[in-house]
Amino acid sequence: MFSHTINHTNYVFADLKTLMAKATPFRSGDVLAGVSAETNIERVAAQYCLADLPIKYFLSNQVIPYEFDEVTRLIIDSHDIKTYQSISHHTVGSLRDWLLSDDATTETISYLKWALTPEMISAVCKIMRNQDLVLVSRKCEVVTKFRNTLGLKGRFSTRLQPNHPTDDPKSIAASIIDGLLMGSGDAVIGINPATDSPAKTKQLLELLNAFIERFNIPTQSCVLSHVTTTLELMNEKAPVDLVFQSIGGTQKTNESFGINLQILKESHETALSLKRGSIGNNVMYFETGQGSSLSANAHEGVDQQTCEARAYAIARAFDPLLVNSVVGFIGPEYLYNAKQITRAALEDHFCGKLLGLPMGMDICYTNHADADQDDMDDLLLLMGAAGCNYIMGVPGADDILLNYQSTSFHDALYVRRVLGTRPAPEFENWLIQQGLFDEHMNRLESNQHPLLNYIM
Amino acid sequence: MFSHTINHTNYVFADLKTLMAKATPFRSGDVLAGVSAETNIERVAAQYCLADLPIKYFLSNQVIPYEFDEVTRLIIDSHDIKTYQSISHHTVGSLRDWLLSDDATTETISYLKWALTPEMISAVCKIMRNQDLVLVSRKCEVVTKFRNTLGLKGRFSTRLQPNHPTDDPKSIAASIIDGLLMGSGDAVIGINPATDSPAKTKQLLELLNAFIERFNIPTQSCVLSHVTTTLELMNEKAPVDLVFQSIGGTQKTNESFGINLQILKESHETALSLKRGSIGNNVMYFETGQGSSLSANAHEGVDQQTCEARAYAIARAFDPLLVNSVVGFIGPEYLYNAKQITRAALEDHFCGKLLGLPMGMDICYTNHADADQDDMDDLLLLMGAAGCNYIMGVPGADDILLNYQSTSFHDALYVRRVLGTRPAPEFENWLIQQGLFDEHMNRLESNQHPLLNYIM
Amino acid sequence: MSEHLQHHQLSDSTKSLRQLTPARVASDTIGVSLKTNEVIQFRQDFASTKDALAHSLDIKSIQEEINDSGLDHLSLKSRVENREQYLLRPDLGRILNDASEIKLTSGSIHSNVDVCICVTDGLSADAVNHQFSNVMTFLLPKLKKDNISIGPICLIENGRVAISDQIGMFMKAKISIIFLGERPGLSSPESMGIYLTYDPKIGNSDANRNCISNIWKNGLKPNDAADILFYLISTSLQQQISGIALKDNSQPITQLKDR
Amino acid sequence: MSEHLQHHQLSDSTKSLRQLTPARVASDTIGVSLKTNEVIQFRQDFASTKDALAHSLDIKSIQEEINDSGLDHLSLKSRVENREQYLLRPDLGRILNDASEIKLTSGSIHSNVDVCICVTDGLSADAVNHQFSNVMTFLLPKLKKDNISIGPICLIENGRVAISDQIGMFMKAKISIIFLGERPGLSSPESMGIYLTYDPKIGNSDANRNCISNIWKNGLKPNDAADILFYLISTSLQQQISGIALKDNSQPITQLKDR
Ligand code: B12
Ligand code: B12
Repeated sequence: MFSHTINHTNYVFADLKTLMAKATPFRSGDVLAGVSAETNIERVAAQYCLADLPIKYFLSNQVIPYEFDEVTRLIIDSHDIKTYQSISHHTVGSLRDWLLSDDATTETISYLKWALTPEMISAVCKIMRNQDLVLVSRKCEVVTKFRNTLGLKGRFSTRLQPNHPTDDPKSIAASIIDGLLMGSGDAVIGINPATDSPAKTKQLLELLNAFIERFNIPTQSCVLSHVTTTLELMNEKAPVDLVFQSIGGTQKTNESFGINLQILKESHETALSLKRGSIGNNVMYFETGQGSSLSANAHEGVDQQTCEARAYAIARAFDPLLVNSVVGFIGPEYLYNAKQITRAALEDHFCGKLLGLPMGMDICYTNHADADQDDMDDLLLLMGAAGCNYIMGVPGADDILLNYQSTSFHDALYVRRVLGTRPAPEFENWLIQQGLFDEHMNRLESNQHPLLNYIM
Repeated sequence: MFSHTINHTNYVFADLKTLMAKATPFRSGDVLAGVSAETNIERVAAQYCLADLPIKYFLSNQVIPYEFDEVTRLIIDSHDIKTYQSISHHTVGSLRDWLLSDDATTETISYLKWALTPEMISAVCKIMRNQDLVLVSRKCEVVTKFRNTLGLKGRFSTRLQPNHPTDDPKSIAASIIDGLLMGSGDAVIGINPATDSPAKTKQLLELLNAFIERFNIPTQSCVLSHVTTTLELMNEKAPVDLVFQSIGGTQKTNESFGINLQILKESHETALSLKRGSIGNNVMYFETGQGSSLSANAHEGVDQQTCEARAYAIARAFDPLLVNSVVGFIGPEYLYNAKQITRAALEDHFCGKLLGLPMGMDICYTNHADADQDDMDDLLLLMGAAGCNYIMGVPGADDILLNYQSTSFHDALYVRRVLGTRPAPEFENWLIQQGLFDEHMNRLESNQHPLLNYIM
Repeated sequence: MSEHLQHHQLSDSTKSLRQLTPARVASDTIGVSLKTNEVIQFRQDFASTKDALAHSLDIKSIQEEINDSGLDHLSLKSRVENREQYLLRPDLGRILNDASEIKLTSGSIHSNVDVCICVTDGLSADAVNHQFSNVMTFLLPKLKKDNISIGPICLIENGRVAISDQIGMFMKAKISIIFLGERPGLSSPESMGIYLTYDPKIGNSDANRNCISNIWKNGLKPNDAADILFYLISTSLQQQISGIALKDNSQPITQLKDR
Repeated sequence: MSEHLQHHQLSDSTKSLRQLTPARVASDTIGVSLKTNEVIQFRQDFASTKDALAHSLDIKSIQEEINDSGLDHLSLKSRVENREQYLLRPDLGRILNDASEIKLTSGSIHSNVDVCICVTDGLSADAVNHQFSNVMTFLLPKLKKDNISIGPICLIENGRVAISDQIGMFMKAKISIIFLGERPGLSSPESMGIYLTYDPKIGNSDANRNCISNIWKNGLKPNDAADILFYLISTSLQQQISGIALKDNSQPITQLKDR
């Protein structure tokens, strides 16, 4: 039990998960779950309590019991107690202060990867200002490799997302070509398939593979089917670069997604065995997003930001090439408006990076949320400044399959221009070689590029 | 009359000011004024019309008649018709496109200063995305000088704002010292006086003057009284560096502020005659802000963003050292929430810069608006990226006289760190000489600094 | 003008990408930005899509179409009271309100069927208004041919996918199917999805369901949707499963034509 | 630790700045950021200030205090109907509602006075609840001594500064004065302002007014406020002006003591 008094009112918090939830900045999902603070003053009281909490408390107290949940077990069993000694004296508040100090460098922070648990970082995150989240995140550098090098400082990559409502190969190719001409696609060329048909999925994988080989593009492909479909196709020798899966922060969430750690392990091992990466072995791609646990009625009374951070514990167990939150994707019942989406994006990126993940962000909103393009423009720049590894590249920002607005090819060029960042080095070289961009990453005339002949 | 048809509905706009108002992104002030578009589709229709409008239309059609308003007269009479020829072929939409093109450089844009009218730029602004406003603004460089050089690219300055509710000299000095130790104050050390007493105002001017001389600080001071008080004090030989005044975009607004162009001219000339600047002669400091015209019932049916841009025509007529919008200061009846404040800040900065002004921004909100510190953190970074000349430096972001939250000394350091910007060069040298900062602009131990002995 | 590409005057070959996909490819570009026309067009589409969110089920027409195909129907409501609440309370959209529950459990309902068919507005009533009957036209003859029994069509206001669990359970159906409007996209404000659950009961998770998505003008055609749905229904009834264990193998593996 | 300052352990001398001003100087700092305690304390103050916005006028107490000083009062309302509307519709806060207008123009009101005194919640009812009577205690004897006549005190709900124009005009007063709560600051949620207008009438602008601001605990003291206000009233009556032509010359020029 925790308590704090403000103006003669004593605020009491029954347990850790309640304290964490009540300390969280306001968002619709926590209200829906009935775990949100009832007043701003109550929220402040919870933040005071949380700031004073020694982080060692998180090692002996779980928001979801160890016996009950395999994600909790993964978190505890993978905790590096030895490295942890150097920070064991901290409270949540002093850990925040340390992260903001100049002692916390790219190196010292990454050294702590396995000493930090999702809940510790989630707690720190809750008391941070937006500017703190940017300032600390940008210190982190998480580099991963498959056919190129992603996540280096000063680099800003994109997943080319050429979705089509019937997975029509020609249409998809048209979007890919447009994206490549605009310098998009170094993180991955990744299709969300409309279909659940293994046959059609295989066809898409072959299309992507042929394309990448034909133009010798230093990038990787992915079809974002359910992991069980991908596993089946890997066994059938389909050209799978990356295994995709949506994951959540509780065992029950993952069950609702039809997965568990064992399935992920199996697919990870199978993908590794294909040895398709040329310069690295990061073969997994995970997506997450605040609200998925609550949506599946699988949040166990834990607030959505903490659930989200717990999902990162799963991700990091499989050395992924790419991880991104789909922050504004799921809907207004979890993040109501641009303010909540913006905050959550900064939180998710921060927590992911601190836990050692190559975090990207699907900067986005749905049409039933209270947000628009101007809001995304703003968030875009914040994420760029925070050192986000990659964003999405969707033609004109309008995903005609998934029915939401993400970032466009142009948006990535905008961020690169304003912040002086560049694509992954191998991809940058390719763009220059192909005559698509000059050395200053200015676009060149591309009307005659052979890519355009591919489907005409 | 203008009209545009969308889905078989024909939208009609009676005149230029109606068209401008209806094309403006949604904000509470325009609703209050009854000039806002009624639906988003109507807003889109207005934007289509406005985009197609040749900019020459603005030379023969005024939102407020020439005969009726001295601001309109100033705008028309100061228009540089010769330089204008190079852009006379543009529509509002193609002018936007040109500004975003690589042909529009720092030089080509600044060359157009007097060829552009506030209404032209305001119209362009209305159809721009937030990212466009950042992208174009950051191309501009408007440099001004008094005792230091402000507005250079890569520089980011602050007005130190040490207000106190009774203008207590010791308290004000304490805030100034704290600010200087934190590297704040290169744009100006500027006090808003609680009092309207000329005597007390003079006392404040002398305090600031003594302080700046004693520590040989390459900066300037200002007491933000009404211009008539400052004029009186200049005639009484008070040490006035900069003349301050709030200005608005219509003659009637300025009358409600108790000023007109003649008063400004007189005070400008008097201030010039004092010859107190060491390296330059920019002696005016203006503040503006969307909503002031409507608040004074002096908007003449013109939307608040256009009124704001018109105020910049006045500002540029007096070669100011500093101009800033007080964007979130006036209240929620004009800019309801963080979204509207953010948009308006980007707009005001853009319009000011395009019209050749050394724009800074009071990034702020009042407690009766729907905004908080996180929102300001976000806006802060956007303004930094947009190349804003300066922001405010208020102890802990909390102005205890003006009752609102602006940016803190820390906030400026945050922006400088994330974007790699620095204070004005002369001030930067001073900070290094004083041992307050090292060459990388990291703060040094300052407990023994003589500044601290000044009032102890 | 500088040598690099900024007034991106699209050649015919780049522009022709637009003929290949409804996606916003080959946009008019200036520097790194979209040109004015693209920006305003986007805002127009956005405004229209937002408006579409407020549309509601054309209950009368749908009922008539159901009657015309000789079927019964039931008009039901979830616990959601209005559209604003629908957005914030998915939990209420997943259960019937009391009146509807009574209606369904009154005993007079034809139950113990193979398939219970539900249809609800979801996030785009227009999707259902325009696509539901088209799919049914292709589906019904197939079901009839194979003697697959269905109950009355349940027409639900303000429902979510999972409400099909409760309805299917009350109706003692082997399979519950729900047609609903997906969240409206900028280019696809009228896209319908179909979800299928074997052994419908409260507490099922999405892992237990299959999904057919993107039924709209530029998406899946009604006959194709009906084919897949019929495949899933037959296979589900045969193998007594649904969800991740049941894959859409309605189509044979085809190869991309060689280039 | 690196050589430059980051764990900004404030020395006594820096910390002592805090004793000199209620401003948030000498904050606990780490790197370029505020330490945790400062950040949360700020949020607490913010939450309290937001709460204060919802407080309302303690009409009963104020009336009693007015009665105690032997004065009449009138209870009036602007056209604003609630606090949310107050924020968005300053225009409605500047005019009386019909009932109040009738009350004021009924003829039975003591008019043709020197000074009409108004008091309204403005943006901080607590400011007025706590500071109004204190200033009046110092002001009234001065007015009495100089035979300056005042009408009944007008107690207005949801008023803006300019409503004093209409009231003063109806009351045929030479000067109209209004006491009201300034927008609540984080450290100063109870700050009161006073605005004075000579020749009050609808259509006056702020250029016609004088202002005394920041009357609160750490701000201007009630007796000082009363002194300035009395100076402005006398001078205004004498010179028949107010606004920018009338400066606060109540205090002689003093010099900063030499250092
Ligand atoms: C939103 C969404 C999600 C959200 C759902 C959370 C939420 N609260 O809404 C999240 C991000 C968690 C999600 C996850 C997944 N999704 Co999804 N999702 C969608 C999307 C964009 C919109 C759905 C919608 O509008 N529903 C209508 C509303 C009114 O109803 P609802 O009751 O609120 O929504 C429920 C269903 O949509 C359901 N749901 C969401 N996705 C899926 C996928 C499957 C296979 C099933 C059975 C149910 C399901 O979750 C919601 C809550 O119960 C659709 C695309 C589209 N255009 O429709 C894809 C879509 C349905 N999803 C898809 C896929 C593949 C998945 C994943 C399997 C991906 C993966 N590899 O893990 C996962 C896991 C799904 C599961 N078994 O739970 C595919 C389905 C392909 C197919 N024909 O089977 C679609 C068509 C898009 C795509 N191609 O990626 N998804
Ligand atoms: C908001 C504000 C403004 C806004 C007013 C617009 C608006 N719609 O609110 C803007 C930015 C335009 C403004 C301008 C100026 N202001 Co001013 N303002 C304030 C502030 C911060 C809050 C006022 C408040 O809460 N009012 C209460 C609400 C509920 O009532 P309201 O009817 O909505 O508000 C009206 C008055 O506040 C009035 N008003 C605002 N400022 C001033 C100043 C004077 C001298 C007068 C007579 C009226 C006035 O404008 C509002 C609309 O009519 C106060 C500081 C404070 N702590 O109060 C300073 C304050 C009142 N302003 C001040 C000054 C000096 C000015 C300027 C003269 C500055 C300049 N050199 O031009 C100008 C011009 C004022 C004028 N004659 O019109 C001083 C007054 C000093 C004094 N004792 O005379 C104060 C105390 C702060 C300061 N030190 O700078 N201001």
